[in-house]
Amino acid sequence: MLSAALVAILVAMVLALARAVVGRHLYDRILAINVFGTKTVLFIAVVGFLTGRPDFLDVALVYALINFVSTVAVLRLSHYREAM
Amino acid sequence: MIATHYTYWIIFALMMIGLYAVMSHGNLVKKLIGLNIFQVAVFMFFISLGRVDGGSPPIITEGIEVYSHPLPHVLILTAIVVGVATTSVGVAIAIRIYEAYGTVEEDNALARDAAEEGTQ
Amino acid sequence: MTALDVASGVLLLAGSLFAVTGGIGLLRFPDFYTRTHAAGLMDAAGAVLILLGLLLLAPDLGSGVRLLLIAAFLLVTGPTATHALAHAARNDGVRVWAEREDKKR
Amino acid sequence: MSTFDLAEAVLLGILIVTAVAITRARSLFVAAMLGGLFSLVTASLFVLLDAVDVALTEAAVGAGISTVLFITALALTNSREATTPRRRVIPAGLVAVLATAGLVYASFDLPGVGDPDSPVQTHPITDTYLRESQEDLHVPNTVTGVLASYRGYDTLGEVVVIFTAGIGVLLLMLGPRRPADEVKDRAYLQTEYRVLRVVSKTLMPFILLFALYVLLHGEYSPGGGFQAGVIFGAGFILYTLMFGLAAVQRVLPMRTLVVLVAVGVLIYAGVGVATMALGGGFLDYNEFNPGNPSGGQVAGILLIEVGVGVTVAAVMVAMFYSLVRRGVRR
Repeated sequence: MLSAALVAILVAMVLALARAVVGRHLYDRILAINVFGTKTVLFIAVVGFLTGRPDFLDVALVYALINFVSTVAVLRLSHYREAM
Repeated sequence: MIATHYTYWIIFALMMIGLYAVMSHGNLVKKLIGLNIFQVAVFMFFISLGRVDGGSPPIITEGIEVYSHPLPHVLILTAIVVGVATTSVGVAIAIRIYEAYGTVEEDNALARDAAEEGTQ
Repeated sequence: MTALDVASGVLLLAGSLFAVTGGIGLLRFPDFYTRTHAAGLMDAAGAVLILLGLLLLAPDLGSGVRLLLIAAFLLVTGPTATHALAHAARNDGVRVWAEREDKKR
Repeated sequence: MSTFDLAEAVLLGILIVTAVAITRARSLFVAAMLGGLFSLVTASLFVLLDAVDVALTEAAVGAGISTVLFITALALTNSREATTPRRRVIPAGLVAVLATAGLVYASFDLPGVGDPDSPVQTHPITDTYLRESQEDLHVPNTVTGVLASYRGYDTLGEVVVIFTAGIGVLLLMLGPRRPADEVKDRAYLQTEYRVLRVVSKTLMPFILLFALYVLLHGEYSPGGGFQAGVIFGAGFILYTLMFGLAAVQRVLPMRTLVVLVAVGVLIYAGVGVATMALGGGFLDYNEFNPGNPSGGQVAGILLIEVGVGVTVAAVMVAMFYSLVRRGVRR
């Protein structure tokens, strides 16, 4: 089941990447990158369980935090002049 | 051959995509982004050298015998942080160039230099 | 195969389903706001289900706590980010999709 | 083909697509954002390649700090790029293709990825780092052990480079500040993005606490000074983004940061001097506890990791401050 979940996460990553590259609008790209970040968190958690080393979960935790920081940063700095 | 070496080839291709961005684009910020791609590809090359089949991350735990080599990890770990520090020096210089020339395009800045030399 | 394995397998599969459908929605929906819908809901649901599935397999307390923390962070940050994005897009004047426009093209 | 091989192949493919998209994007804003995605993918690859510590750093640096740096820079310069003239594309493309071909040809002499008989794995130092380190240091995370103890000199050099780069950015950005009237009043900030602000404020203590955990637990799990410093910096960047520079400067003024940049390096070098004063060599931590050398090692490693963390965090935050408060001289 873990392998199936890993494959599903990879498929979702590719779909999110396609949206990030195609874009259309800036916000579409930010959204896609946010989704991609969530998928990376899951990817690392699942890989950790597949290899039997839960040491990886710290890495996934950092991703969950940093992904939010970078989404907020891109969002705020796209209106930089009025932002700060 | 393909199964064991294709990782290297993709990493080399990434390096060269980064190099291409540095060489072909006139925009200084874009050059820095290209340089970043190149840098990350080099990091991946190092890490892939330390990898061993059936290995585990080099955090010693009971019951695990095979570990990947920690030395590339150490080198790259510090290199990543040094990399972002030096990149930010590059970014700061690009900002100063923009303030002085009104552009971050290499060609425009050089053309302005040439024009100023001509008038003197 | 114990009941725990079965339960975690079901959760993982459900999470995978959500993750993939969320991805398809992100790619196929016609405008930004509908895509927010796919990304915001499916992403959070898929992530939490997969993490719960992993939680049932957790070997020790430490990794269980970490998984719960990750799930909590994702559950808080994901919807917040999509909310803020939709808010910003609306302020920025991103148009809502209407079927008529689509047919004209 | 195992699931891992599949995952590796897919991620490498994603990297190529992203890299090409970055070079092709005319909007630098988009290029910087895709750069963030690029480093998320590389970080996942690092996990697959067993480098969890590196993945931790790359995630925080690549996806967090360098994306923020580039985007802040774009706000101060121009976010659109001129079209690349053909006279530059052809020679650059030619060089890139030829160099790739040369490198691929050279790679035939490399041992395959994961080959257990490669020179890297059979070198005697591998055994020193993986087995003997457990008797010398008693630090399960060999990456931290090698970084802080066996290669302590090297790491001191790296910290000094970061210190120098930080000072360089501060000096380059010394000039004009943004006038106060350009900064919108607090009332505006309070009404916009209320949800985002509340969530950021709630997350802030968790980020800082987690940075501390990464710093102090780095001997037993992935982590250490570099990673902790970067996570700490990302936390302050988040706070600055949501509450403005004035608010964050009340907690951590620029003047304190400049001092902290130096304090970290001094802690590191000071540990070296202290071990010399105790009669050992420079950075010879055994001297801290001659009766129990590995206890001394653990203490020494922790001390210098704190030094590294202080410098890295201070440099990251100081660089961000100086870019944000930069005024445009036009």
